[in-house]
Amino acid sequence: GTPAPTNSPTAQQSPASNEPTQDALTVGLILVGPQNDAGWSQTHYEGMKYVTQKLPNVKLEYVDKVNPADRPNIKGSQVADDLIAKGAKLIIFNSDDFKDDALETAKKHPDVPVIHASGDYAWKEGKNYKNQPNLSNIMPQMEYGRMIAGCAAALNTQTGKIGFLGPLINDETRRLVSAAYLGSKYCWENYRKKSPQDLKFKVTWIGFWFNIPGVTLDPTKVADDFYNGGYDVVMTGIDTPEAAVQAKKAADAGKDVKFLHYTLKTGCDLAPDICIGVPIYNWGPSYLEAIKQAQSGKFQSEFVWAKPDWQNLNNPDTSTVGFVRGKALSPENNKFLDQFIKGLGDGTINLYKGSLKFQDGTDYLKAGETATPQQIWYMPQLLAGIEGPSQ
Amino acid sequence: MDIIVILSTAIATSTPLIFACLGETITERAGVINLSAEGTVLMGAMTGFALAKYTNNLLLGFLGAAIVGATIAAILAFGAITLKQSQIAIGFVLALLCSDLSSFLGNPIVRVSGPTVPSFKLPLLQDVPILGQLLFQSDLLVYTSYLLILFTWFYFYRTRQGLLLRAIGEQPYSAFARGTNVVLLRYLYTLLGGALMGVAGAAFSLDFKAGWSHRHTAGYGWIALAIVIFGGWNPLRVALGAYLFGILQSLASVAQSTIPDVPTQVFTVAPFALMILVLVLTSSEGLEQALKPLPPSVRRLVAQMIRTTPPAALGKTFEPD
Amino acid sequence: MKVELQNISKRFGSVLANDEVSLTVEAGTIHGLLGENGAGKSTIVKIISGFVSCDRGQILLNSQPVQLKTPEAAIDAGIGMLHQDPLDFPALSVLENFMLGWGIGNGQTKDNLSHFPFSMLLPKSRAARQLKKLARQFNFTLDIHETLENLSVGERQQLEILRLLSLGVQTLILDEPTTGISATQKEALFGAMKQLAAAGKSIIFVSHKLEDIEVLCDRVTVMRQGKVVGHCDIPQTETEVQSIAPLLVEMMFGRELAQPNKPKTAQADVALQLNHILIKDDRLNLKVQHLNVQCGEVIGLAGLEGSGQQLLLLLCAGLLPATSGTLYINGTNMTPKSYSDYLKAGVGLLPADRLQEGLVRGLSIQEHFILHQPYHHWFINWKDTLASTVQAINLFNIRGQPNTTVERLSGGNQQRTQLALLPIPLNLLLMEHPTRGLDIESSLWVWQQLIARCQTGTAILFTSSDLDEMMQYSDRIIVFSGGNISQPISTTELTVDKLGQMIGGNLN
Amino acid sequence: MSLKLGSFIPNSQLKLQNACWVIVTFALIALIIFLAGASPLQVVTSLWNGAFGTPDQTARVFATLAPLLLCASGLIFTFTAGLYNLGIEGQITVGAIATTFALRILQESLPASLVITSGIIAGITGGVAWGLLAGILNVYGKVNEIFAGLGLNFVAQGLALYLVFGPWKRPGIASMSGTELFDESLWLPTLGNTEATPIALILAGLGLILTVTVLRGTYFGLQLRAVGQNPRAAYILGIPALRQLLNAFGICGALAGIAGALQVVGVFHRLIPNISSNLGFLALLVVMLAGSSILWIFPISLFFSALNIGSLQLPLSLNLESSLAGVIQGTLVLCVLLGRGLSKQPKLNPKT
Ligand SMILES: Nc1ncnc2c1ncn2[C@@H]1O[C@H](COP(=O)(O)OP(=O)(O)OP(=O)(O)O)[C@@H](O)[C@H]1O
Ligand SMILES: Nc1ncnc2c1ncn2[C@@H]1O[C@H](COP(=O)(O)OP(=O)(O)OP(=O)(O)O)[C@@H](O)[C@H]1O
Ligand SMILES: [Mg+2]
Ligand SMILES: [Mg+2]
Repeated sequence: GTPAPTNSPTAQQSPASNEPTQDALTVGLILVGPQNDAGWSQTHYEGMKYVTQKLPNVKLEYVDKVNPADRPNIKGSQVADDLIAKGAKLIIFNSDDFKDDALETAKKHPDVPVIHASGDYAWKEGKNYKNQPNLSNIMPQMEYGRMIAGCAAALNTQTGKIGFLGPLINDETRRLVSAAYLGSKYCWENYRKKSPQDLKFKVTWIGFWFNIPGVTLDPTKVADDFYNGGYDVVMTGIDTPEAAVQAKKAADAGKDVKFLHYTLKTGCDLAPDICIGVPIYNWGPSYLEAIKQAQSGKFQSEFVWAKPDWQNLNNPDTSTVGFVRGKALSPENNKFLDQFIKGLGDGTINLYKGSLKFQDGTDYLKAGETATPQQIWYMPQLLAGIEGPSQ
Repeated sequence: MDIIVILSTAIATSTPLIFACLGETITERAGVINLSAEGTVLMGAMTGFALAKYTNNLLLGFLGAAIVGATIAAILAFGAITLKQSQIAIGFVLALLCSDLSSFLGNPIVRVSGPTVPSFKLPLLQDVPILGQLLFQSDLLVYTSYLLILFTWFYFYRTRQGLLLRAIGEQPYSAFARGTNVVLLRYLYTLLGGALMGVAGAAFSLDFKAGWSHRHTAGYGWIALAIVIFGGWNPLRVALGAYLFGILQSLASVAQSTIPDVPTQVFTVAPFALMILVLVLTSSEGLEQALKPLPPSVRRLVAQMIRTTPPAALGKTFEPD
Repeated sequence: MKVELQNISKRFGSVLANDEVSLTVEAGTIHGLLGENGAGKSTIVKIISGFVSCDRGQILLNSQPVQLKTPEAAIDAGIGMLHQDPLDFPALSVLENFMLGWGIGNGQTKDNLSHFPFSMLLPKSRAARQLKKLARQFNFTLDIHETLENLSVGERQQLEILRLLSLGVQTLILDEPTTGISATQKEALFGAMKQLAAAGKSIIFVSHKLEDIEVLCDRVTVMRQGKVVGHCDIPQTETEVQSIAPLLVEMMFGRELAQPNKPKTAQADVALQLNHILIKDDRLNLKVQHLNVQCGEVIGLAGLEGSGQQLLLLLCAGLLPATSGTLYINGTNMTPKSYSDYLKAGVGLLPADRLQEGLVRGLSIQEHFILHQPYHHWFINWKDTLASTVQAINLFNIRGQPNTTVERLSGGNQQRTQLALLPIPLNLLLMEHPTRGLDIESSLWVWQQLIARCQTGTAILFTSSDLDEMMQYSDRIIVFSGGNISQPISTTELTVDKLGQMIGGNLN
Repeated sequence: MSLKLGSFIPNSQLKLQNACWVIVTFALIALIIFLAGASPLQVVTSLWNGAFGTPDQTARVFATLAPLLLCASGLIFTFTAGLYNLGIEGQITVGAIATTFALRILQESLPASLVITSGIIAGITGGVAWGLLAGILNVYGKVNEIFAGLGLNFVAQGLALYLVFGPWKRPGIASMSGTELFDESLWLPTLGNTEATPIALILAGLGLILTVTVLRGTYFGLQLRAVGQNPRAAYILGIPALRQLLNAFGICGALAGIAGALQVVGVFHRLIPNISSNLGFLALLVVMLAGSSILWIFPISLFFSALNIGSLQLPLSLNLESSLAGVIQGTLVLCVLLGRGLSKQPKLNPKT
């Protein structure tokens, strides 16, 4: 296959055959959650598995659950030190929370390429650029995955009420929730032919990527509240599967509810019958690209905002963002979704186009205006029409 | 959103806490503090889930969790009752040890899907206006917890064995002098309480937070300990405390959209602040003074309802001879 | 029921509490058990009631050997005991206390209960009926719903006796039951015991008090240092009883005791002055219009336990604030001052409960002396304090080493330690039951020390339940009854009988 | 109670028995490891390599040792006063919050060394305040210190979360990764390129020495013991019992506050929600294990921090869950506590 097309000027097309001429390389992967979390961390782990399959001379060392709850008093940078001491020649941090650690590691080990999945320190045009030659950022354009998910949600809701189980509030999550809303609104108006006033789209933030009793809201409760409150479709942005688990319970109890999972392609498995779909990450191609560069000594600091392969959204070798459809999606709705994806891919549908307003009524985009990458990445507020706090 | 719906969710999802809190209440009423609640609930959740998954039998899952809970309690009982070591120290160590042990042993079953308690609406009762929707449209585990609350209360205050249970927590030497086998009963109730805490864990992993992951129920054990005190060792009030906690949690998510200016932490911290406040209010001398003017019979009733004096022998070792 | 003990021995660590004790209690008799402190009386009756298990020996009931390893077994066998320290449940109600223990074992109370599952339930109404009936029978008044902690010691003891009777015990053991109950209650109690004995029950009555033994018992066993010294029958007539008393004393202590004498010690200066004092407690309002205590004077505070004497002591010690009124010590107004100011003003308190209030378990004698020194430095000089501790230990004849922790001392030596800790000089010394739990010899020694202090001007206020002690050592006595207090009366104007009547409520 | 720190008389027989129990414990742990499908020997090597394999790791062991020693020293005061100060986690947290607060407002206006010093002093103040709060609830509110402490831990945690996610969040982001990093000039100087800061170690050492001196040699220490054994009797003896109880809470809070400050200026260089890193609870285990032998605090703390740091190697080299370290610590303390009880057994059942 071919590696992911990216919007980075340095991205190169190169043959994907396994070239034994390249040096053996140990990659140290630092995961914020458990390697088998059926979510975010597992997608990274599987992405690296993909790389080691493609490049047998690449060895993977990983440490999971690197977060202050699971490993108190351990910092990501310390784990990186240990991995480097064990021979890792390239380090990947997989969470937004590691931005300081990634920078610290890159500074402390200038000869070790450091990849921070999510984050913007390597983005020259971004707000937080740090001139660190061995630090890169990689992030798929999940906003499109979210738009598709939002559309699927709007196609399936009977009550016109969509719930979003949000993690914590930051630029990334605001971006993704807004994207989901844009997708929902579009499909609600254009395919369901209904008035946007009749669409309720509500986000409840639990405060972290997973539940910590006494610290975060309980996602189980939040999901229950959604389902009991008439939100018959809930999409989730957290790492843990409460939305699915509670949907299953509600469905078993006779409620007509459905859910959308997040991140991993097997996300529907918990309750296949009521699963609408899963927007998924596919880190493999981007990681493969970066690691090949490192092997050939050509690693450079870059900001990779990797695009989906619109021709074949779920192609594991080319598309960094995908959407796995669930059983609950009817053939008719499948057709609408195909239309929507096609439109996004060929540019006939551009949802980042004005006029759009923020929650507080100020302009996000004036009529006819198209969002810049910075406007998309740094989303200071949720969009008008979304219920739930922005800050 | 419909207030009944919020309340019914809050009540149902408080079920694991009900089990844990009642387990702790029974243990403490017998004079033993089981500070290991945090670890016990985690171990119960882990083993309950693993067993139910591999045997595909929910009952076995709950049974296994109960046995694990009782086993942990047995270690505490042996150390505290037989070896007469500090209950606090042993319980605390067990809390930390079992938390880590659950992560260590439960690693292979993280985030796999497993069986869950099916929902079951109680025939007839579910149709009672308001109450039906509030209480009787969940599952058997929830109904069991209602019965457990009532039974525990009845047992404490209306049966001979219950009177003995309170007696050994108040004055073990006096109870011994009246022919009670204090050591045996303390073992029994500590194990029973531990078993209930184990079941609480399974109630999480097989029902209300279905599944298992590292530190799956972290925090709830400490919360249960706090609620028991809030409840003044009275099963009804303890249950009320657990429900209140559930309702506050629900309110937190409701409040996020209705009053976004209030930080979420206010609601998550509120139960603890509330617990401390209640403790201060009810254990202070001022309360006694305030009750003074009431006629004695009323005063006794009120005092019993708001009393937060712990069982007199709570945490103390019993050394006859 | 006939109770026979054969060669019972029990060792606690290094103490042989019972050494080959044998005695027989015939059915239908009241058997006294007499002995100095620590003689082993409580231990032997605890063994009979299964509370403590013996190391060796045998117990026979109606000539059948029995194993009484637990209280349950003893209750089954029909033995009930009223313990020296009340073993009840202050947090529970009177009725609950009454029921607690019903239905344990195979005793007859179990049989007359209804069948399972109702036997699981608390038999509240039946218990209430039975309690009321028994209370009427013995002329006790008890509010069955009251929480026990609101009852006086005497009332709690009454309840316990009624409870034992409700269990249908055949043998009743009472370990020093007469402390803390009123004269009328005592009469009722003794009447009841005689009634029970007449009904064929055997009763074991443990006491220090010769008079009680003399009026109540048919036969008495005297113990000393864990051994039985002898038995004797109590004669029926008054004169014969008079003649047996010296014999019993000699058996208890191994010799006759010298009579104490107290020289006059009161001086002219006023050590303590109380004006219009009102003290409020949960259960009492105590009013003291006016009281002057001279330096060197000894004031006895008489009354039933809980009549307000302790409140007055705590007030004078600075441990309990008065609701209103003023208090002067050596002319200084101490009313608004704190406890530490009282200490500086030369006030000393000798609490009755030595290991709960007076001494700190786990700390050695030396450490107690260090804590007692007014210190001026940060650091402790262990060497110097050791020397002064050794001195004090020798002076007060404490059997212990400087590094002995106080809980390892015997009761008498704990009391000596407490006395040794009292600072010199002292203006006001407040004592609760200074000789409670001490044998007569130790009591004499303690009072010698106290009198010596009075001679240097220390005023003493003390409570005691022993009327003889009160008459012997006080200059004046104040009688407390239910929050009312009498005028201080000089002991020369009093007799023990008059004092007893006043304590019973007749203050004028 | 097994935790009377009162007796300083060395009891060699008891020590020997303790040693036996430690051996039994290790056998038990070896069994657990074996059952988990690994070789105990490999685990030991892996832990050792993880703790002392590289200078970085060794430095980390000592960086963890410092706050652990401080907390353990603080806990000795509260244990001596008869208190189970489970609220120590919250005291660390509030100390760290106070330090962060001081650093935030002073960093622009004062020279770095002064800012750090004020930060540490602020940490002490914060720790003392939180310790005294638990103390006041305990002494005047009659709230059991265990529950007051646990409750206040949650409140402190909530406060930290509120600040990290609210007023002190980084621009545009609220995340568990904490507040903005402080300028490098505000980081405690380290040994070489590692994370061990000599200042932290010196502070910890001073803390321990101070603790031992105060408890063994001063009137205050003796008074604290008396209060710990029996507050009522101590008061009647003339000791200001309530004040000394509050002092114990305050001193423990102060030492925990320093630990919190060090977590900010020496380790994380920012405030994170779990800034206490469970070090307070770990210190409780340390003190329980040490029992009455205060000086054992040092080797035990060292051992525990080595275990904690070394445990990172378990998943790396043996594919084992690193929570094994916690299992080892817990089992060790549990067995020693039970062992202490067992060795006392014969005395309780005198032979006839
Ligand atoms: N549980 C115990 N542990 C150790 N020693 C004990 C215990 N109980 C009693 N002793 C010791 O046994 C001896 C006998 O005590 P016992 O209580 O039987 O005396 P007593 O005759 O009842 O005295 P008193 O008149 O003071 O009640 C005393 O030396 C006492 O210290
Ligand atoms: N808790 C204890 N721990 C260790 N030894 C004790 C304890 N209690 C009592 N002893 C030992 O028992 C002995 C007897 O104590 P006890 O109080 O019974 O003496 P006693 O016979 O009542 O003497 P006294 O007449 O002085 O009161 C003491 O000397 C002491 O060595
Ligand atoms: Mg006695
Ligand atoms: Mg004695």
